[in-house]
Amino acid sequence: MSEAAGIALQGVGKTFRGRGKVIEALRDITLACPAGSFTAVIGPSGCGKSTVMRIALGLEAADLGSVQIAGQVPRAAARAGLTGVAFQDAALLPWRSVRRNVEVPLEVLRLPQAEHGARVQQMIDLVGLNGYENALPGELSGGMRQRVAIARALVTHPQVLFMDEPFGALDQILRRQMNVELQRIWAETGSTALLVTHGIDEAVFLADRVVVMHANPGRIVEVIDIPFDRPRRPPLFADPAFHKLCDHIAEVLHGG
Amino acid sequence: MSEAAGIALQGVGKTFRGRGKVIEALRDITLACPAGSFTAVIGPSGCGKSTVMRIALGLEAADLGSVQIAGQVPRAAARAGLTGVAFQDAALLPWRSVRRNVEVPLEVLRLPQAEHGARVQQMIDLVGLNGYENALPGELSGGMRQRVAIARALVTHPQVLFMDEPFGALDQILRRQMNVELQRIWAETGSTALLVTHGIDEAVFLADRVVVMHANPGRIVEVIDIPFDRPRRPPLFADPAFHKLCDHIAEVLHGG
Amino acid sequence: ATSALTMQASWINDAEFTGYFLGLDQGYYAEAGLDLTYLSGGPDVIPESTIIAGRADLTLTSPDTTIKAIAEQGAPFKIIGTQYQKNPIGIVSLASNPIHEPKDLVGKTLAVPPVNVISVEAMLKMNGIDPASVNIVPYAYDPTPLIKGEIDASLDFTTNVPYTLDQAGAAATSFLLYDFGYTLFNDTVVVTEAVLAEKRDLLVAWLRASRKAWAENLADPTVWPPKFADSHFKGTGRTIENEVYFNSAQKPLIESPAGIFALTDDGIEKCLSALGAVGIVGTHEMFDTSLLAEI
Amino acid sequence: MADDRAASGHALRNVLILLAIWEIVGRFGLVAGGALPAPSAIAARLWIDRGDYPPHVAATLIASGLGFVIGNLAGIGAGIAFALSSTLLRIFRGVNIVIFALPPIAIAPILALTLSGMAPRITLAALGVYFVTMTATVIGLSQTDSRAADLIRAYGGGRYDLLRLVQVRAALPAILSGLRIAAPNAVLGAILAEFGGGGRWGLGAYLLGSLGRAEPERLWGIGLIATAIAGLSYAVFALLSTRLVGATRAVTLNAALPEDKAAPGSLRHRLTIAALTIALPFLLWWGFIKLTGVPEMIAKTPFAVVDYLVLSPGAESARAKLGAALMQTLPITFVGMAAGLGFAFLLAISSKLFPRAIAAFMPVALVTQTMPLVALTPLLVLVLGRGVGLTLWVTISVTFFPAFVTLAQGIALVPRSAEEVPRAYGASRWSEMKLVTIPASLPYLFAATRLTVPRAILGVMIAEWLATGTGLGNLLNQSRGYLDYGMIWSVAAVSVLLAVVFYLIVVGVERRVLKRLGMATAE
Ligand SMILES: Nc1ncnc2c1ncn2[C@@H]1O[C@H](COP(=O)(O)OP(=O)(O)OP(=O)(O)O)[C@@H](O)[C@H]1O
Ligand SMILES: Nc1ncnc2c1ncn2[C@@H]1O[C@H](COP(=O)(O)OP(=O)(O)OP(=O)(O)O)[C@@H](O)[C@H]1O
Ligand SMILES: Cc1ncc(C[n+]2csc(CCO)c2C)c(N)n1
Ligand SMILES: [Mg+2]
Ligand SMILES: [Mg+2]
Repeated sequence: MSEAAGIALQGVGKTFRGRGKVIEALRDITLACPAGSFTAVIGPSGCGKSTVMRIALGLEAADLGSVQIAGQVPRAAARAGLTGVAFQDAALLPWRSVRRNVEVPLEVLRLPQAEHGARVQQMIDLVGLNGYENALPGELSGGMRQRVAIARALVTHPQVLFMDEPFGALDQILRRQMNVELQRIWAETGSTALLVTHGIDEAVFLADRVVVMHANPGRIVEVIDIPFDRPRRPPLFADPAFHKLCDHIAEVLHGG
Repeated sequence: MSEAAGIALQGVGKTFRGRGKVIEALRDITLACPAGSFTAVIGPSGCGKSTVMRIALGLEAADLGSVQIAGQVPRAAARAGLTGVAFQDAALLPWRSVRRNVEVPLEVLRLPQAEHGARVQQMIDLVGLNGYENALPGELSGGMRQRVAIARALVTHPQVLFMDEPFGALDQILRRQMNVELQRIWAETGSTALLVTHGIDEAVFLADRVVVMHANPGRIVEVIDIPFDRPRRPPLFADPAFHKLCDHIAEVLHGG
Repeated sequence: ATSALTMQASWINDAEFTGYFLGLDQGYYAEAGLDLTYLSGGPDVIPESTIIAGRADLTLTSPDTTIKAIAEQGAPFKIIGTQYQKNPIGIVSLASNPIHEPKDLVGKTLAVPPVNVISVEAMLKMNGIDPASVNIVPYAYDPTPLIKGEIDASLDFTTNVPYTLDQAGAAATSFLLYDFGYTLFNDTVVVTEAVLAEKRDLLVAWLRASRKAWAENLADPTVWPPKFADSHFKGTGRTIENEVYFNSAQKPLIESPAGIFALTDDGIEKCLSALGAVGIVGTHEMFDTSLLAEI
Repeated sequence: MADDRAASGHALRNVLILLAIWEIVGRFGLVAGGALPAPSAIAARLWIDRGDYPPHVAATLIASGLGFVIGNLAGIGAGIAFALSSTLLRIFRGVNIVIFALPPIAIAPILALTLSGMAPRITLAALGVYFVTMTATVIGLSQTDSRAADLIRAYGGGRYDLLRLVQVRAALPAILSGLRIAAPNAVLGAILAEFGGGGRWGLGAYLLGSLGRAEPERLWGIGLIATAIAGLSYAVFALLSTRLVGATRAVTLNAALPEDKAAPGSLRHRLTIAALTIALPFLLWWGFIKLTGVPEMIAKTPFAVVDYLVLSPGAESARAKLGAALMQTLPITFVGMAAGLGFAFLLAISSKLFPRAIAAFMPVALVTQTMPLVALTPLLVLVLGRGVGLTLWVTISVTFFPAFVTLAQGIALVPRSAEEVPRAYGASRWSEMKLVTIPASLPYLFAATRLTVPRAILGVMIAEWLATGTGLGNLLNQSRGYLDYGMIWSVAAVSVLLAVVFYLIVVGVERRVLKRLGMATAE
């Protein structure tokens, strides 16, 4: 299981032939996230982060290369209920209440609601939406919608968790809280996590390895190991070693 | 003109009767942004920031209180072409190319495209989307879409500029660049700006005054003046006085 | 024991079919050994079609249609009798703007069911009138345009519409196409050759019972329609007074010295010659008068 | 909610105003020399006739109700199947259009001949329902938010899960709009079959008997009762749909491009499908005749029609007649098409700009959908004459309603966040329409066009049959009188073929335009 639960991209390439122009969104992306690891992907806007994730989820086909999730092709892993995802756009179903939106993965995977009811509530509480269970997405603020998406991503205890800028619309405080919670859940479930983020500090705080991408063509320029012990606690954000790593990543990101 | 171009909310209250529950989104919001000032609004997710902005734009009716934009009711100010806006959700029209999306305000205001064509291109270049003029929003990444929305907000030289977390989906570097550019444009046009953001540093860097809101009910808890000289340059981010102010705001935000 | 026989009428239940209702109610068909099923008609029921499709054994038709089908498509029909010696269709107009004869139609607007356009044109030609000099428009059974003066005349059953017009306060004038050379039967009794071969006895029995019933009905045309107010005429949207008028008006068109349903040589000859004028070539062989002869 | 109530109050007020105007017009004989009766006169007549109605209403209710249920089940089922498989959709496209475009005047006699009892009525009602509901279902399902689809697929959900968890719910308002159109269609279908089929009961039969009475009050009474039956059903679905539509609208705009429809496949594959598409209607036509055993003289197979038009001795004259009629019908058909669509478009836009006025107009619209044109023609002829005006009126009235409801539904589904972009810049309602509402509802506009175009030729034919006495409509009716079944089937085939051509042209334009705009096509 251990090796099998990882994420492995091998020489993945993808070119979009849009009407704007031809865009080489990904070139030769090779990335192996061992089972139980936490990987953060960081890179400028438009460098292909979301595309990597969509290919790993089987939502987009790669032109080149191969993808394995927990040793299976992406669609198979998804069908087996191994994956969980929070998209960059919250993608809530407008006619479903908060609770029923969080339940969607359970329904797709045909997991009995009775067993998972408590878990649903737990996740709603976790993202601070207690009391909003019956609200419709149209009655929520932007950040609240994003939180519903986070709750939904976590509700199935996924073995492989993909999150595309899940905290972009949250304030600092909530973002930190969510960082800590995410680390806890990840550690508890022993899952493999891939997080796309623009927050360097967030990436360093959470990840075992930070993957830095550049654009045109979208490619991986460096993979930086993050050595801090687990569990990591908020004071880490003030640690000089932490800042040094952040600065290094910023440099790499800068193209330095 | 000077006084008239400001934003003035007087005792604004708004309660939503959703299906989830009754939410007092805003209570007694009084806020006067003098003409030519830059105001940042910061507050936890769901505290009513977007609602304030939507009411100021005339998209939502307040239950209580009054709103004046440049001395007029919001709809009149909008019709006069005084306002510009970037929504929290990029809200691009999916069937229009990047360029045609940026042109929407010009079309609404019946400003001759011939005259403003150069300006449109300038804005597209500003947000780094040169070469993507003919792409449809569906061919852009999340951050690129948000940048189109920023370009659209600025294209009319608005006297009163509203931006709801416009940089949320951008990476740090681009975000800083955009911060500097926004400051430049704001200074050039002498407009009144209201920026909703989750970045405390961004707020302090850009604003004359930072308005801190709390939730339940949504209200203003403190307004903090930012004394730094203009134009502000990126080194300011490293200034100890800057950090002190940021820390103070974080505390207020925290509810301290 | 009685034998089943199905007849398809050519229109909805109105006085046009009083004889059959009488025969059914008085048990004349049963007496003749027939278990008669009576099917009402309507605009989408094409009588010849129903006997071709075997849904009825016998039907009432317009002879022009039937003979055209036999002559031009080899349809296996035989005409074994006719309800109307004289076709009741005619030109109906308002007394205030009367059209007494074909030449009055020149320059006028005449509403004609599309089916009957060739008949009208034939009649006009027979009377030396260029059909192009009459403005012919479609007609769909509602006399309102006539009353309102949108049209000057319509082609309709002269046995029926004048009553309606009268009720609407507009006295009517009419003449039969028959009286101006278009000498057609109507409601000709038609069967397929196959049915004629198989059920000849039953058909004779039907003719016999029907003749008896019709004779009884026409003896006093005011008597029978009211008796069907709650049965055959129920819910038709028409009135019993209307049916009485209709029944009375049709009496001279049905009765024949040779007996009701008679196909006299003279009648057949007139019918065929009128059809000849519209290019329909019929022959005496299309009629089988032998059944009537057996009654 | 309170808003709702106020709006329906205003709508009611407007309806009352409309009634008052009608009363005055009727009382003083201001229209067509009094051929339009006043509502009070109609009511009085209804009261007098009240004993006549129950059995007729019961018969019509049963026939239209069963037709409604069967037609809608078939429509929704087929719509789902077509949404799941675009190949299936393409193969059945021909059949679908044929069903929609077949002139009732042509099929009613065939149905009367091949089916018995209530069956012809139920069939005609169901046929009137199937296509609109199918189209509504397909458009509703095809406009699914791709973000939701991604979510389902990310959890390994298949086509069926997407359908079950997302598409059916997302399509509900659209399907309900189909059901709304279906209500009057079912009632009218049943009435038309009753009218011609020779049965004794049903509002159609009552109408036929009443037609010769020169009593418009009675005819209007029958028409209004039919409208009431359809209106009740319409109102239920309209109410449901307004309740649902709010929570169906996307909260934020979906910018994602629709997936490219499964690659069209090899040339051979495409040719096979095209061949099947064309062959299937003929196959069903041929099969229907063989199965029902309708005699050859009446039921012409495709071969018999070819024979009639090409090989038989009379072929030349038949072709000449057909050609001449076609030339009369065709030009006005194009005008009628444009007029019907234009009217629907205006109404749909007005329903957004002036919702109350349009709410008040709905009962009138429903009357035009349920009142058989045979009953209305005398009045129309008196008002409009027998020329182009009348033809256009009839064509508009048989085409605008489905297009209008479909389009209005599309407009109601435009996400609020899209409308707010121009609104934030003080856009006028019209400019908001132009910039956002209309482009955003383009897929629905095309669906509406697909509902209009094949019917336009039918509208013209009805006008020709009832009033002008020219063209294909007249030829069809005359041929019926002569038992000229070769011509009947030829006219039907030609008119349906034209409808198919018009439809395919729309599909082609639709595909090109929507693809350019990055929108999902329904077809
Ligand atoms: N469907 C598409 N058609 C054409 N081009 C596309 C499509 N999807 C993505 N692209 C292009 O691929 C590149 C990578 O996009 P992607 O969404 O992966 O970026 P990203 O790294 O997630 O950026 P962001 O941080 O802004 O979300 C972009 O240049 C974008 O324009
Ligand atoms: N249409 C609505 N119906 C019901 N409740 C609403 C509606 N719009 C907003 N709310 C509620 O009002 C409150 C404030 O929402 P608002 O969008 O203004 O928050 P915000 O400060 O912008 O949050 P965020 O940072 O998450 O975007 C929230 O609790 C939200 O649930
Ligand atoms: C047998 C028969 N056929 C038709 C009608 C109805 N109708 C009245 S006038 C008219 C035009 C001339 O045929 C028609 C069709 C009827 N009453 N009886
Ligand atoms: Mg992205
Ligand atoms: Mg907000």
